[in-house]
Amino acid sequence: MKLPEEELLSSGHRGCAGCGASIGVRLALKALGRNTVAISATGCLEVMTTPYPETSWEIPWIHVAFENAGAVASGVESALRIQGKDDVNVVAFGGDGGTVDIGLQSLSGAMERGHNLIYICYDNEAYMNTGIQRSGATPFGASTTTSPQGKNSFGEDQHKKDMPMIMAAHGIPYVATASISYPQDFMKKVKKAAEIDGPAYIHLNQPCTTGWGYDSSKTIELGKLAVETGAWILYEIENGEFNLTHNLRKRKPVTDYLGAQKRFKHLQDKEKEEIQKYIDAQCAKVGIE
Amino acid sequence: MKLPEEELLSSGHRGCAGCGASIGVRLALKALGRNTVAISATGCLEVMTTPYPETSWEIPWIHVAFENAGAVASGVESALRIQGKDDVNVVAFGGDGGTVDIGLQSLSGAMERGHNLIYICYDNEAYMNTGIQRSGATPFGASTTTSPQGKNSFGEDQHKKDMPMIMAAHGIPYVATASISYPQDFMKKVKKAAEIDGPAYIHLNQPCTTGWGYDSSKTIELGKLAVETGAWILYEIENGEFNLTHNLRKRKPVTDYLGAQKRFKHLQDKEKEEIQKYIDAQCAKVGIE
Amino acid sequence: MTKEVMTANKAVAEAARLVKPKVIPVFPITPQTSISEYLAQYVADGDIDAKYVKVESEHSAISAAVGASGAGVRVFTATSSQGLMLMHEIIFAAAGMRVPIVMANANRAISAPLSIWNDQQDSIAQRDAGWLQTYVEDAQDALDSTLMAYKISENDDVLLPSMVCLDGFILTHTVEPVDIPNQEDVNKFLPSYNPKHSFLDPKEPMTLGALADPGYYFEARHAIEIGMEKSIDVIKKTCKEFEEIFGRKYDLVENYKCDDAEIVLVAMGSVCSTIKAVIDELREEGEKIGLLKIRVYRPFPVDEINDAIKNCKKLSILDKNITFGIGGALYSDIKAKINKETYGFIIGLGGRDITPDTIKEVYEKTKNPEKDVTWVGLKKEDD
Amino acid sequence: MTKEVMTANKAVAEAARLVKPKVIPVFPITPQTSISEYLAQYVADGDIDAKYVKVESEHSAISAAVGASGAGVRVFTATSSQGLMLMHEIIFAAAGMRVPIVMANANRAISAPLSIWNDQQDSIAQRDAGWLQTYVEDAQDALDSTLMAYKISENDDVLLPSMVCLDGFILTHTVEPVDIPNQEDVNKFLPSYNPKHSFLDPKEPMTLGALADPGYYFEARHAIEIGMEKSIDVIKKTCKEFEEIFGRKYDLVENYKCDDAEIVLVAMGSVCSTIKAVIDELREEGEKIGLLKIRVYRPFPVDEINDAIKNCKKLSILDKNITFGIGGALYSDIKAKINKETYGFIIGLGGRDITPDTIKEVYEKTKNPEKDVTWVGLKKEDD
Amino acid sequence: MVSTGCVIKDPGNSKKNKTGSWRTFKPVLDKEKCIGCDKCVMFCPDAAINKDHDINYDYCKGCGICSAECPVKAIEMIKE
Amino acid sequence: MVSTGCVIKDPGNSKKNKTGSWRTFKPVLDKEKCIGCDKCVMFCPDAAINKDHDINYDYCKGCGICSAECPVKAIEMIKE
Amino acid sequence: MIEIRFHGRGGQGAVTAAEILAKAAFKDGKYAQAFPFFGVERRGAPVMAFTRIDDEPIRIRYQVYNPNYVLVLDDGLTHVVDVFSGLKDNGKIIVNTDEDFKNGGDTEVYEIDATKIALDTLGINIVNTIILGYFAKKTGEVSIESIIEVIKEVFPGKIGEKNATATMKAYEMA
Amino acid sequence: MIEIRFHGRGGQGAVTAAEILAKAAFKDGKYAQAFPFFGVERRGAPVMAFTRIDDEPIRIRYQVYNPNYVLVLDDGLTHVVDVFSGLKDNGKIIVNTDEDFKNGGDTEVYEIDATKIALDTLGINIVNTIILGYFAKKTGEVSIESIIEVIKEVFPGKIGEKNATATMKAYEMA
Ligand SMILES: Cc1ncc(C[n+]2csc(CCOP(=O)(O)OP(=O)(O)O)c2C)c(N)n1
Ligand SMILES: Cc1ncc(C[n+]2csc(CCOP(=O)(O)OP(=O)(O)O)c2C)c(N)n1
Ligand code: SF4
Ligand code: SF4
Ligand code: SF4
Ligand code: SF4
Ligand code: SF4
Ligand code: SF4
Ligand SMILES: [Mg+2]
Ligand SMILES: [Mg+2]
Repeated sequence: MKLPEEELLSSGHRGCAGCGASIGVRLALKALGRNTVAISATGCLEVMTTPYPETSWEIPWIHVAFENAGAVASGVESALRIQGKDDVNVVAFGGDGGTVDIGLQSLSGAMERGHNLIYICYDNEAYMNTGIQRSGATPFGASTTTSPQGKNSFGEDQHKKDMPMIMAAHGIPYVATASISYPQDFMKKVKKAAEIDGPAYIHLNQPCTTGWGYDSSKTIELGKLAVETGAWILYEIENGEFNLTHNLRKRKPVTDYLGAQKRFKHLQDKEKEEIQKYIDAQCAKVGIE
Repeated sequence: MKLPEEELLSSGHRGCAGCGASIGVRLALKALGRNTVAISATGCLEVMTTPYPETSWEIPWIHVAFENAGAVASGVESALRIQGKDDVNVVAFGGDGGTVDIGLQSLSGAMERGHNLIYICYDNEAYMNTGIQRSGATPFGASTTTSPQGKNSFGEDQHKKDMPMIMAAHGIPYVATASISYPQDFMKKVKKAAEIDGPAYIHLNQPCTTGWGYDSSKTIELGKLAVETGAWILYEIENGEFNLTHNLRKRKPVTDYLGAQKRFKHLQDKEKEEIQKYIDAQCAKVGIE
Repeated sequence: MTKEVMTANKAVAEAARLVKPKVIPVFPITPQTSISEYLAQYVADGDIDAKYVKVESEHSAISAAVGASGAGVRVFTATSSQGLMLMHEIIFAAAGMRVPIVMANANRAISAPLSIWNDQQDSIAQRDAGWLQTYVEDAQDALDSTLMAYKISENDDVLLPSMVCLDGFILTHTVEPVDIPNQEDVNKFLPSYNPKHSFLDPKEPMTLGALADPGYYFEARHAIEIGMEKSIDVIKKTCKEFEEIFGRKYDLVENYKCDDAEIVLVAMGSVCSTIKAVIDELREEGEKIGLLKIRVYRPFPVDEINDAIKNCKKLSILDKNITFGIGGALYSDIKAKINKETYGFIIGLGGRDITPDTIKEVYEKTKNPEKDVTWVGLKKEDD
Repeated sequence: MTKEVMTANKAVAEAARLVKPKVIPVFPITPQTSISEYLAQYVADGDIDAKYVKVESEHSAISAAVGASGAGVRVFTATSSQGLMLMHEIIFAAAGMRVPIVMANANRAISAPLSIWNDQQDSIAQRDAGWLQTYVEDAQDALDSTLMAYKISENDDVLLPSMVCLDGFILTHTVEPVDIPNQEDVNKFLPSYNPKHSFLDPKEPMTLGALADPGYYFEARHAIEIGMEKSIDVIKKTCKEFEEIFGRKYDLVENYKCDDAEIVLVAMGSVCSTIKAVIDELREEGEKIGLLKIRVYRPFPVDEINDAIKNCKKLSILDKNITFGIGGALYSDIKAKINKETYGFIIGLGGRDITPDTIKEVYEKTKNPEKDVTWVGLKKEDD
Repeated sequence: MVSTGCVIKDPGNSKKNKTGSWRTFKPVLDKEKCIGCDKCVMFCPDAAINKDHDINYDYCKGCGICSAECPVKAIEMIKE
Repeated sequence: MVSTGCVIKDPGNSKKNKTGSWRTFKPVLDKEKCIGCDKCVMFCPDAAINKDHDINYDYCKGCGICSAECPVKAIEMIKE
Repeated sequence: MIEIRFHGRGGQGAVTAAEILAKAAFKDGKYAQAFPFFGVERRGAPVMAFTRIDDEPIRIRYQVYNPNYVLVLDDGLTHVVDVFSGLKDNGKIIVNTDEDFKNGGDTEVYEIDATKIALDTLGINIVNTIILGYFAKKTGEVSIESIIEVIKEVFPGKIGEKNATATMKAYEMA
Repeated sequence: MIEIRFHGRGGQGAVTAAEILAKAAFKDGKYAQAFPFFGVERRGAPVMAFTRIDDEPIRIRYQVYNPNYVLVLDDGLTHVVDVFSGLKDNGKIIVNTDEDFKNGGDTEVYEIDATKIALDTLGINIVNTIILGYFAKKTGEVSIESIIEVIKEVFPGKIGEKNATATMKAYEMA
C-alpha cells in the first residue's frame, strides 16, 4: 500500500517525543481517509490531542469519558446510519485501560449489537496518561506504579488479559492484532476492518518510551522485538477463521525484549523463565514454533 | 452424588410457581454446603429471596447492585482470605442480564484478578425481574418486550452472547455450562469449581415459566429440550481443556424446543431454519453431530 | 388530537414518537420499563424511523445518547433511580458538552435499601448537573413536558439537556385520560433539529469534548450558568407557543390559590394533585391555604416563586428527598433564594403513601411549628 | 512521631498505612493517583498486611469496598472527580448499608469540559449520599482526618462511611511539613475493627442489602438521618481524644478571628490558608474580618456555625462548586440553616487560581453587595 | 424500627411466608407408587418436599414440576 | 469567551503549538544518502517529515525515531 | 367518586381489569383513574388493583383505603387476604366462586361463577373481563357497552371477541 | 518569604528539585512548600515548579507569580518561555548553560554549566540536583549540608552518592 499523504492527526500535539500512540493513530487515519469520524476514550491520546482551544484532529472527533468509547461510538454510528451516511467510517480509539479494563463492558455491548464500526485499542500496556499504572493488559512481571517491584513483589502478577480472543468470542466478523512497527500489515487490517460490514476490533501493540523505559528513538525497534520474540503475535480472525499474518521463522528469546526495557529490569531468572514459558505456550497454541 | 439434605435456600421465597432459578440456586447451595458466603446481583433471585425483613438465605448473603456482583464478590473474597478464612466458599449469583450485560466488566475484572471464587450465571435469557426484556443472552428470534415481534421485526436479531467462551478467553482455570435439568452434572461442576484454586465460572441454563411462556410444570422438560436439541451445550473447560459433559447421541430438531415456548411462537420457517443452522454450526464446532 | 386513557409512561412514549427522535438508546428499569417497551414496539412496527439501541446498561444509554446527539440528531432516552445514578458522570458531561438530549426519569427511591417505589431522590441528586428538570403532575403534563423539553433544550440560547421527571408508579403505572396531539401540530410546534454549535460531519470537522485547562474551564462553566438563566425566558415563550397550538397552559410554576393564602405549601410532581384536593377541603373550612407547584425546578424560577408567595406569611416545603442534616433540596433552594418564614417536610420516601392526612399534618405543623424540618409519616415507634 | 516534608497524598497514604486496613481496592486517577501508588508499594514491600485489589474501575473499587466492609474488615479506598462520579450509585448504597468505609477524595473539577484541576464539585455532588465529609486544609489535616474518620465512622451510633476531601494539586501535589504519628499511639486511638451490626460469616449468617418496601424504607432513611445527627457529638469526642493522644486540636469548624468580625468569610479546604493570610493583612488595615472554616461539611454543624458567627453582620460564602441557578452548595446550606445576611461567591472552578486579590474582591463585594451570588475571577470578556 | 442497614439476622425466616396460599392445584403423592428416586425433592423450586417425600403444603405453590418429573407418575395435581 | 460546549471548529489547529521547542537533539537528513523508502515519514510521531523528506523543525521533537529507523543512516541526530 | 378494589393473583389480569373499567367509565363520559398496588409480586401471589371513577377530574393520588366495591377474581384469595378490609359501610363485594360465599357478615356479597363462563367460552380460566360484565349490571356504575368496546380495543381480534362474549354472558347472568 | 521558580522540561526533574529544596529548607529549621505547575505536559515539554521558604508557617496556596529566584535547568527553554516573567525587582536567575547568557538586561543572571558536571559525574544529563548546589552557595538561602542530606534521602544508595558529589561540585564552583 502506498502511504497516503494526508495527515489527519496534525503536528503540534502534546505526545511525548517518540510516542508510539501517535504513530499508530496517524497510520490508522491514513488508512481510513478523511471520510471518518473518530471517538476517543480518555487517555494519553485524548489529552495530547485536544487541549482546548487546540485540536490535532483534522476529522470530526468526540470524547466523552474514559469508560464509554464503545457506547459513544454506538451512538455516533447509529446517528450516522439512520441519516443514511453509510459510507462514513466510524473508528473508536481506546487505550488498553479504556478497553480491557474500564471500557470493556461498553465495548462488549457495542460489539454485540453489530454496529458497523471499528474499534482500535492502542495498547501501551498500562495507564500512561496518569503515569504508568498497571492495566489488565500489563504483562506479567512488568513493574508499574500500582504493580511495583518490592520486597514481596516482582511486579505485575497476572498475565495480560487476552482481549483479542475475548473479542473473537463475541463472534464479530473481524478481529486482528497489529503493531505500529509493521505499518503495512496494520494499515491493511484497518482498511479491511473498514470494508467489513459490522463490528471490527483491532488490538494495536504500541511501545511507549515513557512507560516502558527506553530511549525515545527505539519505539519502532521495541515493537519489532515484541513480535520477533513472540511476546506479541500478529494475526487476524475473519468470520471466525484464524490466520497468522506475520510468519515468524525463528523466535528470539524474550530476554532480548525484556532487557531493552526498564519496566522488566528487576526481573530474576525465575520470572523471565516463566515469561518465556508462557510465550512458548501462547505461540504453540497458534502454531508458531 | 447423593443429594445433600440441607436446604440452604429456604421455602417462603417469592419466586413464581415453577421458577427454574430457585431450583438452580437450591442445587448449587446443596453442592456447596453451609460454609459458603453468597453474593447476588439485583434480579429475580435477589428480589424474591430478600424482601426485608424476610430472607430465604440460610447462609451469609450480600447484595449491593445490579452491575457489580463480580466486584462485590472480589471484596468479600479478599476480606475472607486476608483473615485466613481460606475454606469458605465464595459464590456469586448473577442473572444473565447482571452477567453478560451490565455486570460483564465487574465480572471480567474479578476473573482477571484471580480471586478464589465461583461465579454462577443463572441464565433465563432475559431480564425477568423487570418483566421480560431482552438481554445479551436472549436467543435469536425470541420475542421480548424490548425485542418484540412487530411489523418490521421477528424478535431479537442477535445471537446469544457466548459468555462461557468469553470467560474461557480470560484464561481462568474452570469454566462450565450446566442446566438445572441435569442436576447431577450441575452439582458436580459446582463442587469442582469450589475445589479449584482460583476463579471458576458456571453458566447455568434455567428455564423461566413466566418469561419463556410455558406451563409451570414444564420447567425441567424445557431445560432438557434445550440440551437435547443442542440449543444449550453442556461442557466444561478445565485449565484450557475442553470437554463435553453430556453426550448427545441424536439431536432433536430445534423446532421441538421452539414450539414449546410462547416467546418463539411467532417465528416463520425462515427464522427457524436460521436458528437450526446456527445451532448446527455451534454443535459442529464442539464436535456434536 | 385523540383522547385516551393511559399511563404517564405511555404518554411519554407517545410524546417521544411525536418528536421523531433518530436514536433511542434505553435500558429498562422499574418503573420506567414500559417506556422502553412501548418505544421498542413502535420501532419494531415501523411507527418511528429511529434506531433503537439496545444498550447493555444505563451508562451506555446516556453515553450513546451523547454520541448520537453529538452526531447531530434528536435523541430520546429514559431511566429511573439506580439507572440514573449509574449515568451520573455522563449526566454532567452531557450538560457540559451542551447536547440537547431529552430524558424521562421515572422517579424512584434509591438504594440502599433497594426500593422500586416512588420518591424523587434520584433526580434531585442530579440537580447540580446543568440539566433542566421538569416535575410533572399528571400523564398529560408528562406528554406535554416532553414535547416542550425538546424545543427548550434545542434553543440556541439554552443548549442544555432536559429531564422530564414523573413520579414512579403514582404516574407511570396509573391510567388516566390524556390528549394526544396530532403529528401536524407537533411538527408545527417543533421543527426538525438542525444543530449549529456541534455535530460530527466529515464535511465540517469539529472536535467535541476537549480538555479545558484553568485558563478556560471557569468560563465554560459560567456559560452553562448563562444558558440556565436564559432558559427561563425560553421556557415562558415555549409555554405560550404550546398554548397557542395545543390549548393547554403551562408555566414554570403554578399558583393554586396562593394570592390570599396565609400559608403556602410548595411541592413538585404528582403530590400536587392530592394537595389541591386537600386545599379545597380546607378552604371550605375557612383555612387560608394555597399551593405553589414548582413545575420547572431547574432553572429555579426565583422571580416566579417570589411573585406567587408575596402575600403569604409562611411557606411549607414538601420534599420527597433528603439531604441528611439539612432537609429537602427544594426546602434549601427556597431558603437560599426566598425570604420568608419557611418550614421543611420530608414525605413519601420509598413510596410511603401520601394521604390527605399527611398534607393536613404538614399544614398543622406549619401553623404550630416545632422544628425547621420534620419527617411526616414515620411509623410511631420511630418517632 | 516523625516530621517529614511530603504531599497531602503521601500523608493520606501514611494514615492508611497506620490504620491497617485489610482490603484496599483502588483505581488511579489524577490527582489521587499517588495515593494508589504509595499503597501499592507499601503492600508490595509488606509494610501493610492488606489485600490490594487492582480493580478495573472506580465502580468496582467502591463495590469491592462495600463487599469487604460487609465481610467485616477495615477498608480504605481513594478516588477523585470522574472516578467518584462513576461510583455515585454505590456511594449511596454504601451509606444505606451502613458500612464504615473511609475514602479519600482528591477534589478535582468534573467533566465536561474535562479538567484535571481543582475544585470541589465532585464531592459536593455527593452531599446527599449519607457520607460524612471532611474538607482538609493542609497535609497534616489530611493525615489526621483520615485517622479520625475511621474512629467516627465505625462508632455504633454513626456507622456511616466517611469521605476525606483534599484539594487536588493544591494539597495532593504540594509538599509541606507533616507530623507522622507512631503506630503505638494510633493503635491506642483506634482499636481494631469489630463490627456488630453486619458481617459475613457462615457461623452467624446474615442477609445484607435487602429490599425494603414502603413499609420500611422511610424508617431506614430516617435511621441515617439519626446517625448523621449523632455523629456531631461523636466527632467532637473523637477530636478531643485525638488531641489528648496526638496534641493536635480539631473541631467541626474553625473560628478564625470571627468573634469581633463584622464580615465573616466561610469556606472549606485549602483556600482557608490563603484566606487567613489575607485576613491578617486586612486586619492590619483595620478591617473587621474573620474566617469560619467548615472543616466537617457533613454532618452540617449548624450550632457550631451559629455560635461562631453570632456577632457578625454579614457572611460571604466561598464555594468551589456551583448548582446552576442557585449558587454554591455551602451557600445554600448556610442560607437554609443560618439566619444572617449572606452573599455567595463562586471561585476557583477547574483550577482557576485563587489569589489574595480574589479574596479581597469577595470582601469588597460583601461590603458593597450587588447580587446574591457572584462569580469571582472570570476573565474580563466574559463579565 | 428497622435494623441498622436493614441487616436481617434471622436466616431463612422467609418460612414465615406461607406461599401455599398461591396454589390453585395441589400435588398429591401416592407413597405406594413412589420408588424413592428423589426427583421431586431435587426439582421442587420451593423446597416443599422433604427426604421422606412428604409435601409441605405451607409452601408448595402447586407448580406441578414434581408431578411432571416423577418417573412413575406417583404425584397427581388436583384442583384445590 | 469559550465556544459553546468548548467545541473546536478549527480542525488541526494544534499546528499553532510549535513543539520544535521541546527538542534537545535535532535530526539532520542527508538527501544524498536517502533512498526514499519513506520509513522516516511513516514513523514520525509528529508528522514532521513530509513526502519530500523535508523535516519540519517547527514540530520535530527530536525523538530520533527517523534516524534509528532509516535503513541507510541518512539521518543524523545532533545536539541543538 | 367511587372507588373499586380488585383482588387477584399475579398473572390473572387484575390490573388489566382495573384499567378496562377506568377506560369504560371514561367512554361513559366520566373521569377515571386506575392503578395497581405497587409491589414486586410474582405470578401466583396475591395482588391488588384499584379504579376510581368520578364526574369531576380526579386529583387524589394515594392508595384506595375505603373502596365502594371489591372484586375478587379468585375465591381462594378470600382465605389468605382480608378482602373486606376498609370496605365502605354500604360497600359491595363480588366474588368469582362456584360456592356459596359465607363470610359476608353484614356486607352485601355477590357470587358469580366466572370461571365456568371462562372455561366454557374462552377455554381458559381467565376471568378478569368477565367479572366486569357482572359488575356493570349489578352496580350500574359503568355501561356494558363501554366495557365491551374497551375489551375489544384492549384485545384486538378474536381474543377480544371471545372475551366480549364471555363478559356479555356474565352481564346477562347478573 | 522567598519564592523560587524552576523551569525545566518534562522528565528533567524540576519538580523533584523544587521538593528537595523545600525539604532542605525544612532541615535548616525553616518552613517550606513546593509544588509543580499543574499541567498535562509530557516528557520534553516545558514545565515549571515552585518552592516557597519562610521562617513562619506558610499559609498562602496559590501560584508563584513574583519569584525571588528563577532556576532554569535547560537553556533551550530561554528561547521558548519567558523565564524572567514576574521576577522580583532584585530577583536573580540561575541558568544551566555552557554559553554566555546575554538576555539578562538589568537582572542578575548566573550561569553554570551543570550539564558538564552531570555528564562528568553522573554520566547522564540530569542536572536538577546539581543546580541546587550552585543555588545554595550563590544565595545562601539554604545550607548545602541540608541539600546533600536530602539528596541522599531522596535517592538512596549509589545514585544518591553520585548526585551528592555532583551537587557538591557545583557548590564549590559557584
Ligand atoms: C472514570 C475515570 N477514572 C479514571 C480516570 C483517570 N484516567 C484518565 S486516562 C487514565 C488511564 C488511561 O490508560 P489507557 O486507557 O491505557 O490509555 P493511555 O493513557 O495509556 O493512553 C486514567 C486512569 C478518568 N478520567 N475517568
Ligand atoms: C443500574 C440498574 N439498572 C437497572 C435496574 C433494573 N433491573 C433490576 S433487575 C433487572 C433485570 C435483571 O435481569 P437478569 O440479570 O437477567 O436477572 P433476572 O431478573 O432475569 O433473574 C433490571 C433491568 C437496576 N436495578 N439497576
Ligand atoms: S506516555 Fe507513552 S503513550 Fe503517552 S504520550 Fe508518552 S509515549 Fe505516548
Ligand atoms: S420470572 Fe422466571 S426467573 Fe423470575 S421468579 Fe418467575 S420463573 Fe423465576
Ligand atoms: S407442585 Fe411444585 S411447589 Fe408443590 S411440591 Fe410439587 S414441585 Fe414443589
Ligand atoms: S419423583 Fe416420584 S418416584 Fe421419585 S421420589 Fe418423587 S414421588 Fe417418588
Ligand atoms: S526526530 Fe522524531 S519527531 Fe523529529 S522528525 Fe525524526 S521522527 Fe519526527
Ligand atoms: S528513512 Fe532514510 S532512506 Fe528512508 S526516506 Fe527517510 S531518510 Fe530516506
Ligand atoms: Mg495505556
Ligand atoms: Mg435473566
